[in-house]
Amino acid sequence: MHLPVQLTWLIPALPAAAAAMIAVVPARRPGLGAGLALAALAGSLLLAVLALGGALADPAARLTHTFTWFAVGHGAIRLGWLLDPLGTLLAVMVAAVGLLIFTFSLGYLRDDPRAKQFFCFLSLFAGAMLGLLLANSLLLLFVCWELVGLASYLLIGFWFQRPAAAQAARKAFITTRIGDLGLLLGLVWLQDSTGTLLLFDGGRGVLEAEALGSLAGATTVGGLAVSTAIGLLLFCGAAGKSGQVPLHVWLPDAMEGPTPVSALIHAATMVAAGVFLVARVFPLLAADLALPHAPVHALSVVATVGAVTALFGAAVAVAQDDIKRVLAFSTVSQLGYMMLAAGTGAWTAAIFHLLTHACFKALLFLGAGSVIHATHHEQDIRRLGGLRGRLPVTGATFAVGMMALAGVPFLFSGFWSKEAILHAAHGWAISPLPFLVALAAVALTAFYMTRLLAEVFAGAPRGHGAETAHESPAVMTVPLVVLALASVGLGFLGTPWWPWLQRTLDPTFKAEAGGAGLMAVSIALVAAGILAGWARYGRHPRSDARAPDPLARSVPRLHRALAARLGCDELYAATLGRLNAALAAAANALDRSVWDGCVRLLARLGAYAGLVSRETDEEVLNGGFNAAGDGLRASGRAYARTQTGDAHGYVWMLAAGFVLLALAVLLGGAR
Amino acid sequence: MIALAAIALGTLAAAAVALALRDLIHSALLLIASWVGIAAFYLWAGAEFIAFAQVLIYVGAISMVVLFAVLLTRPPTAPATPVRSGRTVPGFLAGGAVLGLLAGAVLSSPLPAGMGAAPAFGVRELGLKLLGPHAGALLATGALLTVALLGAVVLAAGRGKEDAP
Amino acid sequence: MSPLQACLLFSSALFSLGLIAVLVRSNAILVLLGVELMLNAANLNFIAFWRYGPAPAEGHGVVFVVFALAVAAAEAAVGLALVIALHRHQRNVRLGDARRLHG
Amino acid sequence: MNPPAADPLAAGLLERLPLLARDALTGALPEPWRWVANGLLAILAIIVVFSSLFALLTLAERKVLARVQNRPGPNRAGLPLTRFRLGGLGQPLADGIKMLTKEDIVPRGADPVLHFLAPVVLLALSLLTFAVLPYGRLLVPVELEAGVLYFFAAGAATELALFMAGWASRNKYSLLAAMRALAQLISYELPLLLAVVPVVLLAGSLSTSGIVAAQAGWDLGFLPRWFVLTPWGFASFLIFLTAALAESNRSPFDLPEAESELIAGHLTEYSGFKYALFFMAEYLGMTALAGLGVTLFLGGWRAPLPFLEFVPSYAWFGLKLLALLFVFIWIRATFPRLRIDQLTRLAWKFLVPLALLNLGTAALWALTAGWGPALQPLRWLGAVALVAGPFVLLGRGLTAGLRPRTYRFA
Repeated sequence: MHLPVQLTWLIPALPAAAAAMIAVVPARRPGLGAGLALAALAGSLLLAVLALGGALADPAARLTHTFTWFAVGHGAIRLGWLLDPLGTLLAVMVAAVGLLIFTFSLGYLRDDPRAKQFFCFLSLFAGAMLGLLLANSLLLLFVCWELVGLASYLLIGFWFQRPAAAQAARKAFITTRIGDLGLLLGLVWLQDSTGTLLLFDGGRGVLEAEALGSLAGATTVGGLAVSTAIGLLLFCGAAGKSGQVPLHVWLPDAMEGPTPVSALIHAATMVAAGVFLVARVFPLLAADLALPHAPVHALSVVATVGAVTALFGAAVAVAQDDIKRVLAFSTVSQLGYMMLAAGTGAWTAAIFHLLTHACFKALLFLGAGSVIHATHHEQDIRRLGGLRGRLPVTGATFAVGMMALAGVPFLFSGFWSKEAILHAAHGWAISPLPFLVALAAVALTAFYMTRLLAEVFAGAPRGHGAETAHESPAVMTVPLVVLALASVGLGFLGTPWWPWLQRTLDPTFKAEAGGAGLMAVSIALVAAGILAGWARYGRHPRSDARAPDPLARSVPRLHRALAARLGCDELYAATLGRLNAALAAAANALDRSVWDGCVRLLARLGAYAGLVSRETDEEVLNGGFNAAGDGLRASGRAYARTQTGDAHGYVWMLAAGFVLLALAVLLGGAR
Repeated sequence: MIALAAIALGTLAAAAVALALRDLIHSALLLIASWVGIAAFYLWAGAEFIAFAQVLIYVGAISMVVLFAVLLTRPPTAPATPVRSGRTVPGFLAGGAVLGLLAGAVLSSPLPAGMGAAPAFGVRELGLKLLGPHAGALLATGALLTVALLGAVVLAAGRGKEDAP
Repeated sequence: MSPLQACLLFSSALFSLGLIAVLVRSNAILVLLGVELMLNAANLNFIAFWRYGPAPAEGHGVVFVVFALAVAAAEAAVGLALVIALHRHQRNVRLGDARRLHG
Repeated sequence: MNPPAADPLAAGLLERLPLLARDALTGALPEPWRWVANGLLAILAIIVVFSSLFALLTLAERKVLARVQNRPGPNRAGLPLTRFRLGGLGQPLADGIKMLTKEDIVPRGADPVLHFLAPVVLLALSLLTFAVLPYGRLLVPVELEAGVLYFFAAGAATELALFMAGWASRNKYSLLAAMRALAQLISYELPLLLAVVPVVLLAGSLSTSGIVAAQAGWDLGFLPRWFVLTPWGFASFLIFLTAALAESNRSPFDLPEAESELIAGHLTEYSGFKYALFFMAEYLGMTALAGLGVTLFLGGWRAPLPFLEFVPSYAWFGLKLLALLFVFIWIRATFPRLRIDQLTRLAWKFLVPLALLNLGTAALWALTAGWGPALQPLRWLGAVALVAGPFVLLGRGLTAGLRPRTYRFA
């Protein structure tokens, strides 16, 4: 039983409808809202699984359902749905991880008076994300994209009473909007040059050979192929959503939202959107590869940005003290990995890593949420510690997540997906640098994850929250266990010996042999990172919350710079912020002196004209009307004298009139 | 014809006496009697439904409202309003003139004579007419009655603060 | 004198009585009742013309009277409500005192 | 009184007994006089039968009330001048003699004409309503096409008589009672009429015998097709019963005569024969309304079971009438009197909306008349839900604000 493509709309519509319904559910029945959200998402999951079944039955066939939204002139704006392995696989992932996160939220937000709104926003988020994944039209994708942005704004700022949360929500919204501007421009350009925004339309879609050929064939400013320019614009949007340098600044701040939101945004949905977009429009990005004299290839930019982001995120994560912030920068880094993979042509590896990362990052975030919940909102790892015995389930699952993220060999999914990416980077012909950067990031990732695990779970409690911690309820731990199992199991879908996932996503995929040496190198790096982390943090856990970080003792200046996130925010404030302020001041001055002056001059002229007009009016025209008005008033006053207000008088007149009239008729009839 | 004459005389007498009486209650009751007379005329003319509706509406409903109005607006002391006023004579003159004109017109017009058989127009036919070709008018009448009811309530209820004890 | 003429004379007399009541009496309630009488006289004409008219089976007169009765009921209700409102304003129901509507 | 010839039962001797007796009396007269004599005879029969029924009803009421209150009631008066007591059967006669011989008092300042006219008009109008009731298969005194309308036209006019009584007495209690009576009668006229409208709608006739004819036949071979046995009919019947109680000023709606508040209401200044007339008119009005209820809802003169059809139809009518009258008395013995605000609230906020909704239910019932046997349960279920749902909801609204009233000025 497969889902008919005409019914694809049901998958995003269910959570969206649930959001609408929850919005009108009485606030005193939060359980009803949560139940609605869960039921709708479960329904979506079921439908998505059916759709996936249909898509896997024949991976090469793209099931599309196109419909006309509205007609303009001779053309029409057409939207559509698409069922292919890429979209449906991610839809299943989003729905499944989302369902677990919803379940977790039941426990996490049990005491929040606004839990109803939370589930409303979550449902909206999930619906928009599912729509984004299944859209066959970049326009529909863009609509859902913006809805995702809106929902993330609402969710990050869910505790808007806290200034930091409101600030973070605004920051996320504005930063991603900068990227979205590029995306919108790209879409407009694409519509202008191809006349459609449908991805696949029986040979006429933008991702099909005809359109790609024409796009790659034309050139624009600077010798860029049109496809390169459009691709880079689209990548702007992806970079904004996926937190790539330099638009990564919103992502760590987004931790101000409730932890399930962090899990949802950083694991499954929002950040995945950017990678998904790159994978989705990969043929467009890759169209310029065949051009020999292109000044720059779009994919090279993608790979470079990804490499920089991967290293940057991993380095900064080393020096963070907030448990969620460490994970946030880790996400930045891993997204960089994915972009790197996509840029080097292995978009299937990117999706593979996206899937595995979704699972173990959701696991890590939910684990962090469980820790935070258990320790009464203590997020500083310096004041945690010694939770291994107090939170056994959380600790064990967190360790699984850590190992998956660090890439502990063979058993954990992160290892296999990372391996696929390294393999692709190694084979990239244009430059060896991304590969080397990725290797460095591997070691750093292992190091900071070991540090995190050691600081939180090993040693003795260093704060009141950690001392009184107790395990979270089953509604929170069960999703952790499920996600831990998935973090282990998912990796076997894409091993080099059986690359099922890659083959399913891309029927032309060919497995290349000879990765054993590379694998040995990466295993050695992971081992080195873990050992270094253990040596620094695990063997001698710090005794006191105020004790300085071991790293800060040995390389204080580097540590300080990393802890300050390499000054990105300050840099933006000093450059862009100041530029913006200066521009605003200039605009203000321009407005006040020049434009106002013009307007005032016009006003003076108008007033003078009015003066002249009034004189004429009063002297010439009004005289005549006054006379007429006086005449009317006089006649009216005379007529009003007959209006005595005496009902009898009126009847008298009636009777008299009748008699006169009848007499006239009778006499007239007689004549 | 004899029946008609009896009905007409009774009705007219009741109405005339009612309009000449001082006591408002007696006037109202006699007017009700004249309404019953009109209903009798309808019955005589073969309009059975109209006759009963006339009784139901005028004797059953309107008379109640009239009596209520009379009781509510009765002056606290004995009524001092003179029946005869300066308008009496001209009033009768005007009424007489109208009557004369109407009677003259009726008598001088060529009207069909003779009394046909009672037409076959019973309750069923009336119902079919009302709900068939005149259904729209019926709905409009319903709306009118509702609005009139609401308007009467609003008018009679006043602003409330005057009614407070 | 044909029956129709008799009926019409009857209704004319009734109408004139109502008119005289309206003209002569000063009590608003009685004036209203006079109006009702005139309305009844009109209804009477409808029935008479229906009974002796050209197409009695069509029943136009009867249908019209049904509607006229409904309108009369509405008119009586509103009219008497007006009388009560008048009484509240000027503490009597003399129509001659109600001159606040003069032009 | 044209006997339907096709009906085989109509030819039964018992069934035709009243007609045979009438023909034996008037058969010798020539045609126009015979018609007049027949009419007079019918009027006489109605007056005699229902006057004696009234007499017995007063006794029955006292006896039943006494039974309910666990006391014997009147049981002394029997056959005059003998020692046969017959369980107090002579009480009405004694009461009648007492009433007739009492002094007739007309208060000073009263309006003598109206004071006299009021009971007469009331009794006359009450008797008028009896003209259209079908007492039996062959016993319909006046066959009118708009019989139900006639009944209500005549019934509505009784309000006038009550007003006349209250006004003419020049007694403030009487006048207050008259005003109360008018308010109550106007209020309950509406649900009463609205409860009858569904019957007219479903029967497709305004004539009483037509309505009885519409209730002919049997469901499943034994269930009579009386209107009371349908969901809307049952609801209509209950509304009709409640409104009829109020219309006839019976307890628990006897506010115009609430002796604790208004002495005896509009009857305060009446005594002797006039009082008896009032009394009689009230009971006759109640009897007529009960008769109408039997006609409209309980199948009129029809037998309740097929094999009981050999019993003459007028006997069935009489039995049902007596049963309904007993229910009236029973209700009087059971329920406490309502307050005036509760009374009007019951009418306007409960009975009228319910009756209007019930009209819709009846319309639905008529629309779904063509449904097959498979859909019948659905039809029943829908109609019952449409009747019961508003009943529960409106009833909740009716009792929601019920609490002891606080008196600010007393």
